[in-house]
Amino acid sequence: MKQFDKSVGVSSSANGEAFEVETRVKSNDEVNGEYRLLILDAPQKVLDCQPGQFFHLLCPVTSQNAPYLRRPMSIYGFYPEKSELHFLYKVTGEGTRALAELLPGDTFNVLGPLGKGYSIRDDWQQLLLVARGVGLATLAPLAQEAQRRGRKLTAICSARSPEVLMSVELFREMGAEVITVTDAEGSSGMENIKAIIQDKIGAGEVDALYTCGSNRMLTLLQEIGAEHGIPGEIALEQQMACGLGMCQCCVRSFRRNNQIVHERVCREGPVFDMQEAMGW
Amino acid sequence: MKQFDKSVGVSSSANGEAFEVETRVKSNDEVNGEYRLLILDAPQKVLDCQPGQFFHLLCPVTSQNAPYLRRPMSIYGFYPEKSELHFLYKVTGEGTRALAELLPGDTFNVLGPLGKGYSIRDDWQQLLLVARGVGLATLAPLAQEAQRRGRKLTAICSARSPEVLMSVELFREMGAEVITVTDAEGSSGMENIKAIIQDKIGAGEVDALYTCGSNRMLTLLQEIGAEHGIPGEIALEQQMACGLGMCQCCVRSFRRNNQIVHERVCREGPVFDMQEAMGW
Amino acid sequence: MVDLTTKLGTITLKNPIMPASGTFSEDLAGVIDMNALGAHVTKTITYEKRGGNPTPRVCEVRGSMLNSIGIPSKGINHFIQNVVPYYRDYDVPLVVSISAHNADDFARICEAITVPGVDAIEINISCPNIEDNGKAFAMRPSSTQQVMTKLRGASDLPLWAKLSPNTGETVEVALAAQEAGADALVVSNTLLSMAIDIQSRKPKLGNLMGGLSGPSLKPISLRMAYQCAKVVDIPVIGCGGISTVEDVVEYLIAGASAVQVGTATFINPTAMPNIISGLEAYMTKHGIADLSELIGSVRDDDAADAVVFMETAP
Amino acid sequence: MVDLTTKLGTITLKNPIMPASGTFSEDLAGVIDMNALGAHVTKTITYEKRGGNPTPRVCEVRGSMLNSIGIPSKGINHFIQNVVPYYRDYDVPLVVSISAHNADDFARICEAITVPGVDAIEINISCPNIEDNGKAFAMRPSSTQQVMTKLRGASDLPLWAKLSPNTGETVEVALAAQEAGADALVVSNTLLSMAIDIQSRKPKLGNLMGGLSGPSLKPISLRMAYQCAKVVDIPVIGCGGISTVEDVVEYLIAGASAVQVGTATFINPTAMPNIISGLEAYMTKHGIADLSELIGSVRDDDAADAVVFMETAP
Ligand SMILES: Cc1cc2nc3c(=O)[nH]c(=O)nc-3n(C[C@H](O)[C@H](O)[C@H](O)COP(=O)(O)OP(=O)(O)OC[C@H]3O[C@@H](n4cnc5c(N)ncnc54)[C@H](O)[C@@H]3O)c2cc1C
Ligand SMILES: Cc1cc2nc3c(=O)[nH]c(=O)nc-3n(C[C@H](O)[C@H](O)[C@H](O)COP(=O)(O)OP(=O)(O)OC[C@H]3O[C@@H](n4cnc5c(N)ncnc54)[C@H](O)[C@@H]3O)c2cc1C
Ligand SMILES: Cc1cc2nc3c(=O)[nH]c(=O)nc-3n(C[C@H](O)[C@H](O)[C@H](O)COP(=O)(O)O)c2cc1C
Ligand SMILES: Cc1cc2nc3c(=O)[nH]c(=O)nc-3n(C[C@H](O)[C@H](O)[C@H](O)COP(=O)(O)O)c2cc1C
Ligand code: FES
Ligand code: FES
Repeated sequence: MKQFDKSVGVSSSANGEAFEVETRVKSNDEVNGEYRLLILDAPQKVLDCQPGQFFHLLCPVTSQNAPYLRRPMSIYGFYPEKSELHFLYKVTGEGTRALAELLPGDTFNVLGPLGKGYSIRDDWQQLLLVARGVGLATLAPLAQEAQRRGRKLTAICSARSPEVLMSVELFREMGAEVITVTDAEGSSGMENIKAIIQDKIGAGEVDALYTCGSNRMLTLLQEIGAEHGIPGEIALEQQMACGLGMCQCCVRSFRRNNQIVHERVCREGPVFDMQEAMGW
Repeated sequence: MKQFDKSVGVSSSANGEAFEVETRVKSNDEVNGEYRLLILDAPQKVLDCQPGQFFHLLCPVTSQNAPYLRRPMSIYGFYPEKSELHFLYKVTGEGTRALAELLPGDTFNVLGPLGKGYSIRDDWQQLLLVARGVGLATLAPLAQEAQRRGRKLTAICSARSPEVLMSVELFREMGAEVITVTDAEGSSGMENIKAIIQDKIGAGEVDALYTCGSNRMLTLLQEIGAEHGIPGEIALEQQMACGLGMCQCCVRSFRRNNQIVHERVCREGPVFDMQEAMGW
Repeated sequence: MVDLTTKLGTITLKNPIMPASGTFSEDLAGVIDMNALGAHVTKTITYEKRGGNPTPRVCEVRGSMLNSIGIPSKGINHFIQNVVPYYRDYDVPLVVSISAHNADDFARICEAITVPGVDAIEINISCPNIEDNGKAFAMRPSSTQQVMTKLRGASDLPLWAKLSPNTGETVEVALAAQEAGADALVVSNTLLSMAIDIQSRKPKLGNLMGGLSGPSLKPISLRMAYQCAKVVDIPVIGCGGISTVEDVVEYLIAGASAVQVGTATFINPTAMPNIISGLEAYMTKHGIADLSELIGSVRDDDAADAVVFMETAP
Repeated sequence: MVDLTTKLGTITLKNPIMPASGTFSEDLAGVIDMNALGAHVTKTITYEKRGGNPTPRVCEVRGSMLNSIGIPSKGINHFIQNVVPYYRDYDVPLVVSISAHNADDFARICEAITVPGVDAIEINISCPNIEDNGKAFAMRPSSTQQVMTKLRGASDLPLWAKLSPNTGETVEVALAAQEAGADALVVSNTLLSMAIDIQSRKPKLGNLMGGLSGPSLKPISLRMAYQCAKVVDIPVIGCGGISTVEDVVEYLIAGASAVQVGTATFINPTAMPNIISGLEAYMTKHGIADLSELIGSVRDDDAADAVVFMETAP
């Protein structure tokens, strides 16, 4: 008979086990006009995370907002030494509006860590990531991990304008080279980003590509990756209910061995092989 | 064509018009272990009330409590001069638990004043009321009105024990004679209350009887009233949805002209003729 | 200026918002401007006097309510003498809801209520509280067709058939009602439900079961309104769980030409006038000049894969 | 000590709490102790491999959710080789949910799944996402009887028929299932619903319509569980909107012998174990030694006039 040894407390949360835990809000402040940073005091057992994993958040019910399902959020930072778990989020709908109402001291129920994060293969010494908007939230912990493992990282950070560029300092602190591109400066177009990446590749400075989210970026990186034989990974999003792999609502299509397969973003993902991912 | 003149602001809320208004919580404190007093800062237009009328309260939705329908509450006090509206309530279920969470400064939506209150006929010079528990909330404004009109009032206040007797001071301030009876002292039985009332009647000190709520008290007062030919009124309770007379959920049965009729507690009541009211 | 008028066959409403039968009466005039409404719809009446169901007649369930009011009715004469004249003073079409136990009785009241001052008749063939165990004509296409045909012969006024969610044959019932001459469909009435007080172990309604209304009903009756609007040519009037402007817009997009607001009025008696002004503001903000730009505009041919990626959001 | 065991025909569960099909899988073992549950109920499978519906497959509605997952299935062979053995390691009965498009296919998978390790078969004749326009066998007594009769011949395992709320004939369908040899009824599946995104005007589900589950469904399926328990002799398993101990007690009082917890597990993956310990605490507190003191104890003969007067409250 299978034994349930959760109570023993030796299980690592990055090993496929997840926990539903109450955390306490330390702060929940605006980062710039559009994003907020939520810092939680969280139990150690949920702080053994991989970059790219996510938590499923039980947003509070208030008189203004009554979200029902949990909301998936990438781990923006996990700091076992400070018992801290960070999320960077954009207020868009009912759930994130409710999140924005959380005050320091409030208790807050989270489920995680969940999913499969980014991998950094031994031969991937020079990493390049492209991030925009809350995509930064997903990719930030990768920079930390790269630093921990002594890999070189280049981060292309994109935003509407220089003022709303986020996390540039964070990436620099992690020892990354940061290249910023913005709509306002006309530097964030796909053509320019392509040129930047191809320069880097030409200089032999890219072993793997990372990104998350957008279709256009996926197409661009797939193209570049295929052309130069450079592998990569992408984190995808999909509507979720359970977040654990039970309900099968979060599937996306992937090309693998000349077949189209469906995989669950919450379980087989959210990080997938860049070339297998399909546009939508 | 009918004209809607609510905006003119001359309408009196005791004339059958009711208002859905936002109020502000001034305080919401425990009175004794079981009851709370809610004091609202309310607009003048809802403060033209009759004793025995009620408001229909939109209890807040919190993460702990999600009441849906409004909750009816008797007016415990209305003070146009201070813009105050008072409710005395007992925390019993989801709605009143949510009420108890209201903090000073919160906005709070109320609908009222509603229903038909107690009447004090010109020849009712000496009034006697019997109240227990939150029944006090319903009957307290009657004392104020009696004082305003210079009538003599005797209040029999019943409770489990002397410690939880409420509003005795309030009644005394309104010039009422207060007789207290409690379970703990063994004085709150129907027989004793009957004896007290019959003494008063014997002394020619009772022109009308008032009470609210309980079946046993109704039966007792109906009996005494019939025996001595003394009229009376009772405030009744019933589950409510609209509070305005539209849904017909709040009916009770009454004996009138040898027929049984149904009347709406929210519209024809909550105050009814004592002899017409039927036990349940 | 946006145009809020909507046409329901021969009747034009100044706006698409009207009360749902049983959640509205003259009493509301004490709180709102009755002239603001698109139509007045009265509580279902029967020919004879009727008492209604035992109390308690309502209870609360998570975020919604149940009722087993039944149809207490003072009878048609009282209604014609007292209620119809009351509404004549307003510049708003009067819709009278009627019910009966069989087709003949239905025809009798339908004919009797065809009087000046009444602009349309709503046929309540869907009340879960009047028939045995919640059964109603609108549960089957055959019984719907039978009773609606009788009614069609009994009055020249527009007949609105009010459908029931207590059926697996929404589309068939809608078609049967249209076939038999209904001028519009009201979609829908309440859904048979139950709640038990676990302390006393008694059902929370005196009548044991009752109808679910309020927000919980919305996805169900919205689905029905959509299904009906797809198959019939007569106007569909959406009803169920509407409490905000967004709810109204959702029903219009699904294919409803107008909507009825029920339980929301119990929570906020000013709900209907607020929704009317809110709808005007919504249309202005989104550059929608006319309700017809909304009605039936659902993009049901390309629904799949609509997830918006945060990262590409502006 | 209270006794939480409950008997469903020949199967005895250590407690009345089990997951609802489609809301549970091996993945939950990463969060809860799977041995705590009364039974394990797997996602509906079909004989052949199937893809499921287009995304988005879920959306949120006020306080509840819709899904149009459909039945993506890796086929019966994969299931027998990989899933059945997985559950054999637990000391908990395994209930396998199956579906098919017609009675013959249903019988085929029913026979094929009658293998060691499977303790009961749940017959999903009520999925609103697999048939055209949400139609399902359990919408009519005749189709229920026909398919259940076929299935009865195909397996000796206990057969649990899962009913649908998308019908006006709950009682008739329940009787038909019993007549045809069902060993228990699961009441009920999701209710066909819809939601539209008013910005994009697209249905929120890729499949346009889907099933309502969660708290909004509770009063409806509770009513069905009550109706069924009144008329059948086989056990009724309540399902719909259960998320608290109080919900479970309400279903038991209504007549259910056990319950299934679905959507609540999405909100709180620890919901089921929490409910089990909470139920034990509830029974201890209220001096209820045995579930049989609750099951079917509804006082439906004297429901009327239950208002408690505040003033007489202690
Ligand atoms: C693995 C993963 C990681 C994510 N990480 C972040 C992050 O770090 N920061 C951040 O701001 N956002 C992130 N998102 C997106 C975030 O989940 C949505 O913005 C959020 O759920 C929106 O909820 P809402 O109620 O505010 O918006 P609404 O639009 O009202 O949401 C309605 C429903 O749609 C779902 N939904 C809406 N947008 C998305 C989306 N893009 N992906 C999945 N479901 C969605 C919601 O969960 C909810 O169920 C992530 C999504 C996924 C899948
Ligand atoms: C005209 C009137 C005046 C009242 N005045 C007062 C007052 O001044 N102070 C006070 O403490 N209570 C008063 N009550 C009772 C008060 O309305 C209920 O205690 C309250 O509604 C309970 O709500 P709940 O959610 O806390 O309890 P729950 O028991 O969870 O309520 C469930 C449902 O039952 C209804 N309900 C429960 N008890 C009653 C009741 N006794 N009468 C009517 N509906 C009820 C609720 O409104 C709600 O819809 C009055 C009732 C009426 C009808
Ligand atoms: C208290 C109450 C009484 C009702 N009475 C009637 C009625 O007499 N006739 C009728 O056709 N519908 C009646 N209904 C149903 C409503 O008209 C409406 O169809 C239903 O409540 C769904 O709309 P809602 O969710 O906006 O309330 C009643 C509903 C409630 C809540
Ligand atoms: C995402 C999801 C998938 C479901 N899949 C199935 C299924 O495959 N087979 C089935 O019989 N019921 C399925 N159901 C219905 C549930 O088993 C259950 O009957 C329903 O959700 C009501 O219970 P709840 O309100 O507790 O969720 C599914 C429900 C959900 C939410
Ligand atoms: S969210 Fe349920 S399987 Fe992914
Ligand atoms: S509460 Fe609606 S009529 Fe009294």
